[in-house]
Amino acid sequence: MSGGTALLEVKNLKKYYPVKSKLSRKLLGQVKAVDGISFSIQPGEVLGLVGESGCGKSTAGCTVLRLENATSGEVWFEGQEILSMDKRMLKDIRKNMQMVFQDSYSCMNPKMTIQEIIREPLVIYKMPRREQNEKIGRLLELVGLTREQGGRYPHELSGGQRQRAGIARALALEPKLIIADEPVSALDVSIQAQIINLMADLKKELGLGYLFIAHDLSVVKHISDRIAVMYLGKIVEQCEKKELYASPLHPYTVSLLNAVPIPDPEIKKERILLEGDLPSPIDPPSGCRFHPRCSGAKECCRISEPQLREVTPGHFAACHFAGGNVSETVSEAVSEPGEV
Amino acid sequence: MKSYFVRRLGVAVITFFLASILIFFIIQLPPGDFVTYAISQSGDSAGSAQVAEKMRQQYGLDRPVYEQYFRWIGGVVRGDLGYSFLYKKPVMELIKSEFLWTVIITGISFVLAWAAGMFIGIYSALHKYSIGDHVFTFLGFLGLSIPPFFLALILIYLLISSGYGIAGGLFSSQFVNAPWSLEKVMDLMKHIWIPIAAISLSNITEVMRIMRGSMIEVMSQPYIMTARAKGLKKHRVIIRHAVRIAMNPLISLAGLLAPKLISGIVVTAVVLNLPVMGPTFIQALKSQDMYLAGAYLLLTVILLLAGNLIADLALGWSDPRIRLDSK
Amino acid sequence: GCGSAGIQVPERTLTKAQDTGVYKEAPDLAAKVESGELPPAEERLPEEPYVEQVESVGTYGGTIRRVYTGVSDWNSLNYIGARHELLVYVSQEGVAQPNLVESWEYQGDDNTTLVLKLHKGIKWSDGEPFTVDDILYDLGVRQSGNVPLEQNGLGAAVVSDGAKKIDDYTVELKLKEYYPIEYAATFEQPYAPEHYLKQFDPRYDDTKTWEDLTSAWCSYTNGKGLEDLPQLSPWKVSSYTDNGLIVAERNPYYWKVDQEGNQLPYVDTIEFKYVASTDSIPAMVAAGEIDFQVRNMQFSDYSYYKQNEEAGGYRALALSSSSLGPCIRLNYACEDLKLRELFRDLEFRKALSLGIDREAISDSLYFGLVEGWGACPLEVAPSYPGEEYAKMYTEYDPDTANEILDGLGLEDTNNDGIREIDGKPLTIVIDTEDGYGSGPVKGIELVAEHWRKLGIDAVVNTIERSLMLARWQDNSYTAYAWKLDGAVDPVRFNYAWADLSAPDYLWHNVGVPMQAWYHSDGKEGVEMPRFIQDINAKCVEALGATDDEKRAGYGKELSALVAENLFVIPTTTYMECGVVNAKLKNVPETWISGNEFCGEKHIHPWILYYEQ
Amino acid sequence: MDDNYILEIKGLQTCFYQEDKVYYAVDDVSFGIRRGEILGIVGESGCGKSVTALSVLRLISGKGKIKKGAIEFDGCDLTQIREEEMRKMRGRKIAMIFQDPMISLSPVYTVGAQIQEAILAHNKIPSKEAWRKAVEMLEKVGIPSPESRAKEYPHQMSGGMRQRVMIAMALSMDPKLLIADEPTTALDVTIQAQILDLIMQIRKERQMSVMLITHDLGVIAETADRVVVMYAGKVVESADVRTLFKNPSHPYTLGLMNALPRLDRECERLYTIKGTVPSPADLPQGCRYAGRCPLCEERCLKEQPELVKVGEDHEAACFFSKKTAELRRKMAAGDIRDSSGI
Amino acid sequence: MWHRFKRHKVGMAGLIIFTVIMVLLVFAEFFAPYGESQTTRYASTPPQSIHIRGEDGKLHTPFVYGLESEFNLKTGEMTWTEDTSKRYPLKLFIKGEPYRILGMKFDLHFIGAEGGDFFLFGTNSIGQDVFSRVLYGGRISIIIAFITAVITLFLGTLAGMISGYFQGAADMVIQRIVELFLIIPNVPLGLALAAFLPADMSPVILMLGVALVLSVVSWGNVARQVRGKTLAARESGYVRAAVSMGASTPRILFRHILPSLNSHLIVLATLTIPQTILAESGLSFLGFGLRPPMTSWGTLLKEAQNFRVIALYPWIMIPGLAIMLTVLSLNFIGDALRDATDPYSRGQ
Ligand SMILES: Nc1ncnc2c1ncn2[C@@H]1O[C@H](COP(=O)(O)OP(=O)(O)OP(=O)(O)O)[C@@H](O)[C@H]1O
Ligand SMILES: Nc1ncnc2c1ncn2[C@@H]1O[C@H](COP(=O)(O)OP(=O)(O)OP(=O)(O)O)[C@@H](O)[C@H]1O
Ligand SMILES: [Mg+2]
Ligand SMILES: [Mg+2]
Ligand code: NI
Repeated sequence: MSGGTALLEVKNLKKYYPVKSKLSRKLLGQVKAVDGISFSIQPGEVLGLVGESGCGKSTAGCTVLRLENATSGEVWFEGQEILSMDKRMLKDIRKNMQMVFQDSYSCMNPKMTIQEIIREPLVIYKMPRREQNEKIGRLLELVGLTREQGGRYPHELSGGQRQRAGIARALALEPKLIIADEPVSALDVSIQAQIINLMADLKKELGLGYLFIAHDLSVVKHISDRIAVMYLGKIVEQCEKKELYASPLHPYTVSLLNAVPIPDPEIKKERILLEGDLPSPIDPPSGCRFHPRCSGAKECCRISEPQLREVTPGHFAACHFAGGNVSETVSEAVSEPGEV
Repeated sequence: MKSYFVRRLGVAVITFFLASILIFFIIQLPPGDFVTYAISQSGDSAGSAQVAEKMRQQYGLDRPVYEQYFRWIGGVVRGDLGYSFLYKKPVMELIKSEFLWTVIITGISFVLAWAAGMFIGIYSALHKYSIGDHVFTFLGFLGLSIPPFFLALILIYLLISSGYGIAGGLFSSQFVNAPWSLEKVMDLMKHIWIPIAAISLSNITEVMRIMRGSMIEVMSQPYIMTARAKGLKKHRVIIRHAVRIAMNPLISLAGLLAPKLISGIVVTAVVLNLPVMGPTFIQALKSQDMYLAGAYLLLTVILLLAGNLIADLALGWSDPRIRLDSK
Repeated sequence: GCGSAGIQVPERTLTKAQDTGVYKEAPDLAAKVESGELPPAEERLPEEPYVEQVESVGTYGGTIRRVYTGVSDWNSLNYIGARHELLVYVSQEGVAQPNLVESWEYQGDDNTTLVLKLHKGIKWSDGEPFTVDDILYDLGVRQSGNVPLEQNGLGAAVVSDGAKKIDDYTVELKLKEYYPIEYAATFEQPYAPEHYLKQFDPRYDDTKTWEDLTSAWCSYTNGKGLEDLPQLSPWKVSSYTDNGLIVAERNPYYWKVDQEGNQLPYVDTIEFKYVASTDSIPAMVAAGEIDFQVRNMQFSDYSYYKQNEEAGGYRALALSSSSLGPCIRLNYACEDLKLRELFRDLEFRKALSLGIDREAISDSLYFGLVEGWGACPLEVAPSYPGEEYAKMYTEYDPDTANEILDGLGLEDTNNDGIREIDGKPLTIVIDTEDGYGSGPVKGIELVAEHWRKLGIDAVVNTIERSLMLARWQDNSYTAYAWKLDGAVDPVRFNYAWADLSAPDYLWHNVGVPMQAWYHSDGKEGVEMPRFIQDINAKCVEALGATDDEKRAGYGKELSALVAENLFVIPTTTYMECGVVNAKLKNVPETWISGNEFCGEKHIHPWILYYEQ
Repeated sequence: MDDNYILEIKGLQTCFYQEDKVYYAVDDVSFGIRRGEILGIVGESGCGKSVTALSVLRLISGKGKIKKGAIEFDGCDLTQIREEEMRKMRGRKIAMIFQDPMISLSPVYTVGAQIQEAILAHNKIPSKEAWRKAVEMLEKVGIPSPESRAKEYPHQMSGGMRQRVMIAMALSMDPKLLIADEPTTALDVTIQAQILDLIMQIRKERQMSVMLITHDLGVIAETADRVVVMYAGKVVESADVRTLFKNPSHPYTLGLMNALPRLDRECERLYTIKGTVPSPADLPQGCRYAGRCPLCEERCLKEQPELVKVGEDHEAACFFSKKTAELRRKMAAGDIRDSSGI
Repeated sequence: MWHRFKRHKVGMAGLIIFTVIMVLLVFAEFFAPYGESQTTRYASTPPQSIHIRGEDGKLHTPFVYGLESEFNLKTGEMTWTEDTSKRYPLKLFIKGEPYRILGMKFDLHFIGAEGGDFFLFGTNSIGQDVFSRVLYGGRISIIIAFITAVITLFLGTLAGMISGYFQGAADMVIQRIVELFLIIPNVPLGLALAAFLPADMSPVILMLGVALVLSVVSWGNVARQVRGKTLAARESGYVRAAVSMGASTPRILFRHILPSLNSHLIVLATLTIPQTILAESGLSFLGFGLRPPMTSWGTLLKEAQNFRVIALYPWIMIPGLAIMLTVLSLNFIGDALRDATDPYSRGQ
């Protein structure tokens, strides 16, 4: 990975939540929500971050923005380390790094109109009033909202419109990086398409970098340049988009790809269902964290934890069997969707 | 759970001591002391300063304030609430039976008020904006602007003018000192409903309003729909699923109710002549009978702290999310 | 009889029995005699019991139900006769009459030796004889200072160790100065059951402490100890609960009989029900739960009582009081020197008095039943100085009042409706209590309102009585309102009408600084205004007079001085109200009520009986 | 009535009253579910899918009301029977899984107790036995160590598990018809796959009919036998699942299908349907889709198209259903990026 | 917001009633026929009836008759008879008792009986006009209630928000302080203050003092509730969003968290006001509080709280009705305000 020129560089980021029993305040353990992840985003690049619910994607996003205090690690934004920065400087950084939140509804103050919500960052960074109005007008237009809609309250908009407003807010300060936390997961397909298109357009027009978080690989596919797959607090695979869809190396990626329903009744594919739920991040499985759910797990998987390694150039995976010795079942499964 | 309890108890103990200092300080604030009171009461030809000095010595009122405090709190810790100057007997002995009656009367009143309040609240929520709902809301706010003792007074007036012939109190005088018997119980019944009615009537409003709001909120929750979709009987849906959860805000309110057990009845008790702690407390304050007043206030504090603790525990019991929420 | 405002006051004097016949007694006592629990009546009664001349001879039985307002309301017991028996009585004219003390005699040039002779054969309620030892014991303990007992009255007047027991019924007391015997006719009880108290006395039993003795004696409170403490009164407390019911039962040894030889009292028991506030009394009256009560009743309820007489089965009483309605007492030693000077100016006091619309007070609060009255004794009193004093400065004349105030240079310079003194608003804060000492607060509010019309910023400060005392003690008050006791015998109530009390006697008229001045012969404190000095001087003279005639003469002069100098700013006469069960007999139509005559005791409750 | 159908909805109209306005959330909807069939209902958010489902169970709350129409279930009209009978129907005959598993379970009872309660509401069996059955059901829906899990509260479970509890609860009463209202919308793809698999499996085991509501055509394609497409309170198309995907006859269906990002196909931009669903409070006079439709013509703005047969077991409510096929071809060629393109 | 408020019918009714009450109270001097504590010679008269038909059977402009009282010694009844020989016509804008506003003297009153007395609500035991006192007393009560509500809500909200937002040590300290304030017993506090404060304090200071004392004992409760709400709001998405944009803490507290509290605060305010009005009477009962000539609804109601009033002079209880009317209208306004500020109810 390249050094100083990266827009965002995350090194070995960890975020543990202490778990205390509410009544006794006794430390029960730690949720290792993010357990040592590293990635980087170049200017104008989109990194898709996918993974099951609860694997730590949002936490990673928040920690990068210092909305949560990281347990350890480094986050470099344009050559400046964020995590150790003092509050005043942080404000300047935040101007360049904005977030679109997972739940567009709850992240907007229900008592403010859309315009006021978009105005908020402009006020914080003390833009003159007149310019504010102008800017809001432009932003609304940019994300495809009318002035009239701007005067409404969040609950008076549809989910898609709200999500657009959220994007407008994030764009208000002309940031260089947007962290989009599952911006479409809760939306209808039709609206989902609008948002993805919008974000792709903005990327092209404004040269934004994105960290695009999602749990659905089919969604990420349309916008990302590179994709990182997370499982239980760790990145298990990371590579160029095409590469990932063509030849996923980690069995988890494979099952993730497999789980996406294909809107064509003619294709009746054999499902490899993941058994069970995501294990508890308080007490992650030993060895490879995926091994209890992995159909190709071997003895070694239970004992030693695979490191993220560059299996083929630019393609990183954390599986003992990635690369040369991928197990049979896995490769079979991979070939399925490719046939169509 | 256990350690939480111990911790809370620890904090409560510290609060208790701080409160005791505060209480002692406030009781001591008015100029003069019990002796001043005793003298002011002894008619127009009063005792001499010499007697006053003697009395102060006897009661330890001539000591520095902090010393008086430590003597008092030391006693309290050992379970001795001190000595009432006015009644010339240990405070403990004095308030025992009054405390019992206080708790009985207000306890019953609160139970009734809460039962009625909850019932009306549930009714109002289920029949939102119906005539019944409006009527109850209106009456509720009326209740809010009439203090309970005024209600008691009006009640007594109505009773007397209709010839009921009971002017308050808990017993007719022939039964006051009589041993318990069926007649005495009957006599008690004839009297006790009056304060209970007055106190409960004026306590219904709050419960009713909270219950209504809470019920309306809960009734629109999806799990109520789930319960109905299961084919449960209507009353079962309402009671087991809706009320059970809607009661939650009332539980914290109930925590604050404990001190009200004593304080909620003070003025009503004066008007209705009840053998409860309130009037004694007022009397103790006025006469600067500080240990008696202090004991009363300490009791209130203990009830407040205990009430809050129990309410928190009850909240944990009633809503399992609170118990194990790791956030 | 004598009367004031057309009110009949009955005379009740005691005469000794002429012949000792066979006594009759209450059935319950008779039963006890039968069973041997009690000795027969002849043995219980003195050889020559007092005979009470009753209007109608009664029958035994029944209960008188009353209320009391808590432990500090011990006079409630006293006033009905469930505690304390007086050494002597005073008549309506303030003349002493024998009771426990059969006769008395002053000896020596300055009348400082008092020989008391007790009525022979009186027994305590436990059957022990009452002797002079009981008096000596009381005085001894009282003066030892070991037990916090009031040091006033006879107890304070006697020189310690100056008492000489002549025989069981005769004692010779050495007095510090002349002390008229009738002063002992109020609340105090300068005797105690020695035979009983000895067992708590550390001097007799070294396992006991003075605290034990105090609590058994319970001089300040009528606590549980009263159940055991022997009494000489017609009824004796038999069961006591704090803030509950107090029951007093007939004293089997009570030493008075009616003209037919029936041992008194007629009524079996007295019950006192505790009320936390006097506000609950009207309901109880209407419900017929009170049989006889004057104490603790508010006159403002009179109309209500009267209208409900029939329903409640009682008779409502409107009684003239032996006190005058609340008077405003200005602080002549006020810390604010300007005000002090002003208060000491008779003209100013005149303006204040003329500015009160007394008729409005009477109409509003007393249904017109009281009249404007100067700082002057009642007509019935021997020391009544005459109509001109009774009516002095009591007409409502705001014009003259304003003129006087203008004349004093008290002008409303900033046109805010309030006169200024030295640039500051002329403010008089009147301390009152919402109880019985100040009379109805509404009355004071009326006075204040009337004064405000004169441009005086009068503020009514209603506070607890003990706070009033505290403010009085550190001289931070401006004025306070208090009823004027002793409108029948001002000399006896000289603490209110004059001020001779030492500064260590608390709660008296003119305040600590002037008392200190008076008693230090001008070395300390604040000088008394001339007119108070005159009043005091006159009072000293009156006190020295042993002859009734002379004393009345001095009393008149004293009263005249008080009235013309407006020692206090007077308002009206005063009324009390009460209720009495319609079936209770031997209750006079009306009488003069009040502390001076020990309240209800004045009509001798022990002769009341229920009509069968 | 066709005995093949377990449920037939005929001309259902459900309306809501707001202040003085009335609006129809479901407006003249008719369709049927055959025995043992999985019927998919698709449509954008707010188009009346849930209201239709709730109407079947007569659980419309608040100011809503079934205005017209018949709902025939196993030979009896659910709109006509008494509430008590309806209550007995619920759960026992028709069970429902709600949209949001996170909040559809009571937070204060253990999941076991909630299932047990459902069983006891319809069976007179000892509560011990009901508990045993509840545990059994949990096991059946694939919850590991069901004995101990049954004693847990909903908040102690993950979303997927809660949804499985909901299913277990619904199945515990052994209903003939299961209404699953967006059972997977709130879940992530891997768990979605699990749940759908579970439903299919159970359907097979018990010969149960399922009404599967979703807005995700992918889900429909993988699970449903037949599909009803709803738009703004109306059925716009209904067909066999294969027919529908092969030959969609309503432009809305087509739009939905195209808007879906697909793993198996490459495209630069996703197709979008412009605009949003009209608010049920002010619906257009003509075809409700007219404002967003690429085929919209004069007639569409004035007249409401009826649902007409366009093929074997295939109905659509569009005047230009023929043209749709043409449109589809154009789209597949990638000429059209969104619905405003024509 | 206003146009949404307007649509709330009951709320509008409440607002109108409240405005009328406020106007009456603010210009009490003008609307009241008598002075604040002015006494007349007519004690305990019942409300006077207004006539339009005279003894002569003819119609007149509204008028009242003079009153004559008589105390019947036999029955104990005070009877008031109308002296029908004289009619006193009711006039608007009539000269009467002079009063001062800002140092200037006026004597114009809204209504009065020409040449006679007019007691709309009767008089009290010392002959003060109940109607006038309701107006004067209401003004003071409302001022005290509003000051108290403002202080209570301000302190409580601030402390609660800080406590809930910062948590940790600040929370611990503030919560313990709050607990102590909750424990402060107001009865002995009132007694102590009664003793300490100078008796001739100026009315304004006294009023402020009363308000302060009432606030001191009630802000803790508000702080508690606000803290709870803040704890929840703090975790909400929009606060997070604001943080991510670099909003300052005060901005977050006042721009985001505060508005989310306002419907709750409105409820608290509507509850605080009646409670304060009644609590004030409790204080004056202890000797700390307003003294005549000042009066308040609390003290007026206190006067009414005895047996003889209920039995014989029920019109003395009218201040209670005034309290009720105000409280109800305020509550309706509060409801409407809550609906109007609640964006969810927009357009419904
Ligand atoms: N404040 C917190 N305290 C304790 N644990 C937390 C906290 N926030 C998140 N977690 C835990 O951290 C883990 C990761 O959560 P996170 O929200 O990052 O997941 P996610 O990948 O974004 O999932 P989703 O797709 O559902 O949004 C979860 O197990 C979650 O329970
Ligand atoms: N209780 C209700 N009161 C008023 N309107 C309602 C109510 N329930 C639903 N609606 C309205 O009815 C319409 C249809 O709602 P419905 O819940 O059926 O949509 P849906 O198709 O299930 O959407 P989603 O995919 O979001 O669940 C919506 O406009 C909704 O606002
Ligand atoms: Mg997330
Ligand atoms: Mg739905
Ligand atoms: Ni005489």
